[in-house]
Amino acid sequence: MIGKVRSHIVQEEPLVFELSSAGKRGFQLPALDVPAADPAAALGAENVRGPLEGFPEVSEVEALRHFTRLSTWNYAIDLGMYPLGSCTMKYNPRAHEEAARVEGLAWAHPYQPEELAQGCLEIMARLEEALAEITGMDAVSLQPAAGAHGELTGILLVRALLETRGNPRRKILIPDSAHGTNPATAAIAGYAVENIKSNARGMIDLEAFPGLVTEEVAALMLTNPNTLGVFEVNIARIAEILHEKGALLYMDGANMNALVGVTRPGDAGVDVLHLNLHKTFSTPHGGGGPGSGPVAVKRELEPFLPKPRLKREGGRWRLDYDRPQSIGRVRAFYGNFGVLVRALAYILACGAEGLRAATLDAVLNSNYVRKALEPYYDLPHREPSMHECVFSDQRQARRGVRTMDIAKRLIDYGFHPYTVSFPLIVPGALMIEPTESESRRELDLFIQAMIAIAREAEENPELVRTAPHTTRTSRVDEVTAARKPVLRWRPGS
Amino acid sequence: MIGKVRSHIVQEEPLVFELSSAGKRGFQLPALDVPAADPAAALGAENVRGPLEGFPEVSEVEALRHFTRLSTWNYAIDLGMYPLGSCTMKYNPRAHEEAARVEGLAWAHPYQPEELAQGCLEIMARLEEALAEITGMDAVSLQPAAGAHGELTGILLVRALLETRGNPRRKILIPDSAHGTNPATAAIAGYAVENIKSNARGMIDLEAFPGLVTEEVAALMLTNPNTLGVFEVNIARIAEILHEKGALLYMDGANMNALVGVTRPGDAGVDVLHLNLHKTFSTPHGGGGPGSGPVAVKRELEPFLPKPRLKREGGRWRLDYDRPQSIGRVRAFYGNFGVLVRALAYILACGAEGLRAATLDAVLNSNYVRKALEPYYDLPHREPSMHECVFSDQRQARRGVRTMDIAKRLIDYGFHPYTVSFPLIVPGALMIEPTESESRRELDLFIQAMIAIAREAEENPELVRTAPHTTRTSRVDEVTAARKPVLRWRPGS
Amino acid sequence: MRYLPKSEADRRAMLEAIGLESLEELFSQIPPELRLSEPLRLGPGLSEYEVLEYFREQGRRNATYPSFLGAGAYRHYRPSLVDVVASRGEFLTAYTPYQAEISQGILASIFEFQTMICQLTGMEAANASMYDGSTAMTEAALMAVRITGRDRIVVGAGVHPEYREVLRTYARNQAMQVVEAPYEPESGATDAARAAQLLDGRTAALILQSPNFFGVLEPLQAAAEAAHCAGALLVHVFTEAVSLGLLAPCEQADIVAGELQSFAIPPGFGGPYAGVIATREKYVRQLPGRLVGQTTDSRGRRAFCLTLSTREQHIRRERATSNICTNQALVALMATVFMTVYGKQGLRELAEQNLAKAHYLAGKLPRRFSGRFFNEFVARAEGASPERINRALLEKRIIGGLPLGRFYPELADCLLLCATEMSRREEMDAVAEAFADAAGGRM
Amino acid sequence: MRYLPKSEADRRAMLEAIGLESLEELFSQIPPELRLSEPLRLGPGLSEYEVLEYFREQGRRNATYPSFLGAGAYRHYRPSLVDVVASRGEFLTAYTPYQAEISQGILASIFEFQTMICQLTGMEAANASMYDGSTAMTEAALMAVRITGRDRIVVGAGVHPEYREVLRTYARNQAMQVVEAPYEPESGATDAARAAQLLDGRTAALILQSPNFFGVLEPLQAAAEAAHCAGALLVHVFTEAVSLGLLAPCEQADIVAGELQSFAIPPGFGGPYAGVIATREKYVRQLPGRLVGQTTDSRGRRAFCLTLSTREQHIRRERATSNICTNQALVALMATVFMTVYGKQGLRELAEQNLAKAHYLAGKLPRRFSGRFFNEFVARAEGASPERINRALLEKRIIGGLPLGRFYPELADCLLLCATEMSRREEMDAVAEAFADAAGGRM
Ligand SMILES: Cc1ncc(COP(=O)(O)O)c(C=O)c1O
Ligand SMILES: Cc1ncc(COP(=O)(O)O)c(C=O)c1O
Repeated sequence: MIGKVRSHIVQEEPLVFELSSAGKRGFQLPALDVPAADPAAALGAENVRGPLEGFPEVSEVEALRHFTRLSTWNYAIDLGMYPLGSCTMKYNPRAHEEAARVEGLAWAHPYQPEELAQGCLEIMARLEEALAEITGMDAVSLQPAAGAHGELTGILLVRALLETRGNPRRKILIPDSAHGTNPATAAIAGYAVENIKSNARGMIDLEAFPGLVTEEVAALMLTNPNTLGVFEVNIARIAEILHEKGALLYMDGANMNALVGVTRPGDAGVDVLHLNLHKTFSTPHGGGGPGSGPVAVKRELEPFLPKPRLKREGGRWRLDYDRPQSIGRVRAFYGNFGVLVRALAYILACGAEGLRAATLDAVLNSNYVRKALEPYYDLPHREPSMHECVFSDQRQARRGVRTMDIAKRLIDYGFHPYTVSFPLIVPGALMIEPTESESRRELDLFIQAMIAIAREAEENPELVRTAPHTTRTSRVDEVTAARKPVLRWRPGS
Repeated sequence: MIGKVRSHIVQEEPLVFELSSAGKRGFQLPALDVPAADPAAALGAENVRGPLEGFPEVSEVEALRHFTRLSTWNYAIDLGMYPLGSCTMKYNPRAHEEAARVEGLAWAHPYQPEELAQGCLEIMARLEEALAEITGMDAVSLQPAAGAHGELTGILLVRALLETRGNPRRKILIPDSAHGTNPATAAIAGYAVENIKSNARGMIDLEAFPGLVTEEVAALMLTNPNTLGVFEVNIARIAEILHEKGALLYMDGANMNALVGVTRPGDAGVDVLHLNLHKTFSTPHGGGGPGSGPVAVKRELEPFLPKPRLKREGGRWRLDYDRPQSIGRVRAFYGNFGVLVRALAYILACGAEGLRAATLDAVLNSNYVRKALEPYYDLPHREPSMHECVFSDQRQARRGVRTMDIAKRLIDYGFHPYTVSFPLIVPGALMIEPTESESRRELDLFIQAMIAIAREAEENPELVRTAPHTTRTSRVDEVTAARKPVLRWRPGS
Repeated sequence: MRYLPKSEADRRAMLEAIGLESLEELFSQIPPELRLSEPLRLGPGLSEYEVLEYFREQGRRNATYPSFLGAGAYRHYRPSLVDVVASRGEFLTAYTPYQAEISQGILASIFEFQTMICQLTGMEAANASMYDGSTAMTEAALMAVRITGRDRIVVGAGVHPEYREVLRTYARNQAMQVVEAPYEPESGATDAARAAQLLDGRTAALILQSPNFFGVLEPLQAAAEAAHCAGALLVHVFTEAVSLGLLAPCEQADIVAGELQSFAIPPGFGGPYAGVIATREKYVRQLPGRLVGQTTDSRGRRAFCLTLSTREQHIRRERATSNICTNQALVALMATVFMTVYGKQGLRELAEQNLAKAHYLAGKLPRRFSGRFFNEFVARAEGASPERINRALLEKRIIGGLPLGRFYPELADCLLLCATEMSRREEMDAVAEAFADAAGGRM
Repeated sequence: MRYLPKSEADRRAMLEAIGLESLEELFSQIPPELRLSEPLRLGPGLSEYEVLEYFREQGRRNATYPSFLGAGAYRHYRPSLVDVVASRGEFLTAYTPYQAEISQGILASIFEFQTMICQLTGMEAANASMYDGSTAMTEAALMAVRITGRDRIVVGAGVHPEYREVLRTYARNQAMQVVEAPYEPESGATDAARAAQLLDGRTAALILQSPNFFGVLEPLQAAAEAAHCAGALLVHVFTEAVSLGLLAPCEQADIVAGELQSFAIPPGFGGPYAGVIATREKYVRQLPGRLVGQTTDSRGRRAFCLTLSTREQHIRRERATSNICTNQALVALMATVFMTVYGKQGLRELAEQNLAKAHYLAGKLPRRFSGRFFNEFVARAEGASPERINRALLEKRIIGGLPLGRFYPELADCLLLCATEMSRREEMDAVAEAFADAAGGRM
């Protein structure tokens, strides 16, 4: 019995191109208060384009309905639990959207004179300070646009520091449980990747580890808690081993939601880490972005941070470009400022106590789910869970039901699925991160759904294998999509 | 084949009281910057209430999800055509919501000094002027909060004028096609209602009419176009007949969407009329309100308008309370100001040309639907249609399918139903007002749906009689609701 | 026109389907002499940007200073969620939930609204909203007339003057008599004993506002007893809904009518607000306005719908309980979100903060009345006129109180001041200073 | 904490279910010495109102004057619908549409986005967004390196200086060589012939921005021919997307990389914006970032899903085309709404207005370069420094242009000015007056 959702009707809607009709329009410009310029004369006739064939021609009401209807086909945090592991799909406070739209902030130009941008600079400075305090690090750069971008920045910092020590070294150690962005990042930063095998407990094998840290190793990229949701209890020792060999400890802070207010990476010996403001600090995911991936470093690495840096001078903030050791820029301007506003708003709203309370609830929720589902799903690693727990589909697989099938069936029960097939070290993984934003009621419904699906997998595996059954769109053929890519609309298609 | 909607899942949600748990909270106040006051001491212990038993206790995220989920159970203009006859469910431009939220307007206190409220007063003055121009009347009061309130105001004005002529008279003539608010209004204004029968063409019978206009008649309340969507072609003559007998012509302007920019009631001899800004002038209906029902009058009636009145003095607007003949106030303050802002925004955005173009399209749409549905549904009155057309269920009724059934079946096809069972002079009426906001595409889908239902009524009447079949909530038992009213939640209910 | 979803080709094709040549032909039944021969004098349509700029410009012409005005329109924080919810097209652009199957969201939220209003007022049933507090009170009076079959209303002079004006406008044509019960010059409250004397066998209701227009608590209990003694009803009116977070509802009241503006609705130059009427179950069939009831759908699941509509104009026509049709649904929804977000604890804290602020301010000013008060009170201007004090405050970019002479000539030297959770200590100190300057002859 | 949906009773019951006594026990695996012993130094949590007031206060500390700054961040009208759509929780609070069956709205809108970008750029495929224009350009360079197997990039000196800096940051560690092609001092455009000389057998791509940083149109056609001659690709970069409404796309370009901020994104102190890369079908498998493709569901109905993900880091790991994961989806959605609302006609009109405004302003100022320009151009300050002119304009509450000395020492006497549809004639006249004052020695 599915009680969380019911079947209802949603509006169909074609692509916007299919709504167009010549001459319809959705916007009007104010009348021009200067003489018109002849495009051909001003730009050269050869540079002026013909009509934008196929571009939309719809009225305002059609545009609004179009996107409103499309929106009803989506699931979202606002609609319910979204336990996508590693993504920290927590509540996005709506007041913070208002904060980001404050006129003086939203309309500030990145090149407006610094004395007329003190509000923006102050916000950035305050956020840097708060993030340094939360992570136990010494300095923060807000420039990176997302987690992966922060990783790249961080690894470039490592390289820059090692270069000043004479040798940037050749490789980066990455546990096999790491997120794909870690190795991809290392490669872009010009490093070779050496994958290291997790031990039976899902952690770094402290026996084998020292042997791996050769003079060639620039850094270890460690996710903590790791992608199994397990705290690397030996993190301080790992840092020591690295430091002894002149290597650095990079921490992927995507999972900071398990730690804020409880423990600080900086105190454990981490040299550099990135944060995902769109995870831990509640900024909305927006269907895939924007995010923000600040990098926090120890003092030693500070000279290399991307420029410009904020500098306090004569009671005012300015942007300091005179940073000879900087790795340079990783993007234009200063970062995803609008996201920074929302993250700082969250930190201010929570305060120290609220941030810690959120962490506690996040870990409570994950353990509550774990405990309830243990009898029904295989738990490949039995270490204590932090903010997420990872099951495998091993039991269900016997009946031909894989994690993706369970995920799709969860949709019928009214939930967004967990993260599927990640981390790679767990074959058929179900990675569940409830976050602190779920009430006991919602968690209980989730647990009931998961238990019901476990039963269905036994009794009627086909039902699960062909799910979802109740959505507007049934299971989507991703194979054909990749085999014969159709990446744009064309007339008559 | 229903192509306009598909079945999908929507989230269930209990009542908010059922989500509560002691101590959860959704809001925090800033810390108090003055000493706390002891309620018992300040108010007297006997005046201080105990805990608000049963009142909600939920967090912010639960509150947001609660109302978001509820919202997904609603149909709305933003989702599709909403051809509710007599209600003019047109597009509500979203920029105008922004206009109404401009800080200096939204936070203006009704009693703030006039010199610090010139912006508000200017908006009201400009709207009064525009509405006078559109209706061809001499003066406008913006005080009434909705159409029915405007009606009451208008009839009180009639009474006041007639009183100064020595006799308020006893009764109001109201065609049998009129909206229920007309007779209800007349009664509240202390008048007896005399219903007058429409002729076979659905209009005032010009033969019989003069005989009805006795010395007892204060006014005729005429809806034009009437609720059949038919223009009262004799309106000027009707006005003359009334005026000859010292009676007045009140026009219910709910259907002004058929007339704006094409013809003006004032030019036809109307003495007083109300407008529904939430219909003709695009302000959102909000699930039932707020509206605004300005009253427009000829010069003669101006002295009696509700006070205060706007007055221009020394280059500034002020509120004139010195109106000895005024009927008084019909509500506190000056009207639904926020709605006035939206209506003026609409008028400014459209301009003369846009308003007229909207009227033309509205009438075009209604005639297009009428033409297409005539072969399938009984059209009891064959006069030219203006902005709406009225069919009857006579043909379908033979198979036991009534207008309400057809309406419910339309829901399965993805539309909000037309107005059911009104006007009363058409048994089993289907009153369809598409408005100008519908594209040809949406109209064609509507027509197809109506034709399909006509076929179903023949072939499978039970399917129609038990509709809707695809909604979260199937047909609702309104009889039991009225028989055993449950008007509030109680614990355990 | 950007709102119109038609190309010229669409229009031509549609006209052809109808069998017409031009749009003008659609209006051929209108006598030519009535058709407009020239465009309306309204000018050309403006772009969205120009429209918004016009209103922003008007907004700038208004003051947005901190203010101590109350008197039926209060400044309170507005939780962000309120506009988020009310901006969802599914609420904003729907109409009255006549079609229950596709309106359950609106219906459920109104049912919650009705419940919360009952919880707050101690009544058993509440309607889905009225235009505002003034019309709610007036309709409550008409309701009392219907219930009792009597035709006389006694209304406290402490009821909002504009509410009383509305009552009189409606009463005039209904052959209803309206009598005012004076306030005690010392306490500012109605003298229950004197009010009792005004009640007679024709009296349908005694109407008192509490806290009244002066901010003073009325003796509702005693008034209710007096009213009931005379066979009349007691109607309790409120303008400051936040007071309900702290003040005990009057258990003997028969009808409660009030204004919910304080629940997340900005002052907005007077509207749209939302009135409400709550009452005893036994009077439900005399309630005006819409009501939502719980029922089931054809599969037995809980559902909601509009109910008891035989009270209403569209069914009962001239014998309806009221002519109201469109109400203030979206505003009521906003109030519902507000009540949900604040909740049980929050509403009380909010009321306590209001109490604290107003009592802090009152402690520094010469109060005119001795009665107990919530977040409004009357202060006497000493040494300078109320207007003069307000001018001095305006120079500090503060809007002072409401000079009362306009409504109560005998209080021409007085100001009505309101402090809410938004009032800041510095601002209140500035007000106190202005009063002190006036009293000290420094103005 | 108001965000946390738990009562103490909830927590106790949950702990009990887990078999723990306290929340702290949940962290017992963390070595005690690593656990924080005192609260973070962040102060108490603030109310919503205080938080908003903090940001409003910061907003007030910034200027919001009319401005002639462009240089990669442009001021354009933002249709109201953009925020209406982007504020719907169904878009705002969803994540990457991994689960296609409950993400069709996001997927369909990205598919529309990809299509519109192709229509605008004349390319055959576009990705779902990159962080911004600068990283889009940089990733385009990496893409060219992968496609050609070469390792040298020639980039025009007219490319946004910060974009070039980003390119260098990435290039440094990839053993990629970056060479700059100078601009013609007279026209401000790249000398295609000289650029051609810089292309060699190791060159993967020639990158030109057009209109370039000086606002000047580049000879893309000639550059493409030169690049292709050398076996390299031409990468066309744009920072001002509105120019695409009027300027013909370069048909020979191999990759187009740009910034969409102009499409409804406020300048926002530099972000979040959205970059995009479009290219030829044959290069699709080298595209970084997400792609949405059309397919069918199991019942054969049109559906959309993320596709070609074997290019991406979560599958290909260190051999991925890029490390990008989270992108700028919501910003791309805003751009999609913008393009829909403006549409075919509107985008052209918008571009024409920009052209008219900038040419009006340029007509009154001493232009530094002779090249054709769209809505930005470089003016030489005569008689006073650029900074001095800007100070004079600030006194009139106008933010002037960008002094170029910071990026181009040889242009230290120049300002980059941008006029858009938002620039008003009076403001432009004031700028002209300031320049004239300076030239006339009145400054
Ligand atoms: C563990 C981990 N690391 C890094 C990332 C990359 O972050 P982003 O998507 O913000 O680039 C993710 C994102 O999902 C992640 O889960
Ligand atoms: C013809 C007609 N008259 C009057 C009214 C009453 O208007 P309101 O609902 O705004 O009070 C309506 C509303 O539906 C109507 O259709």
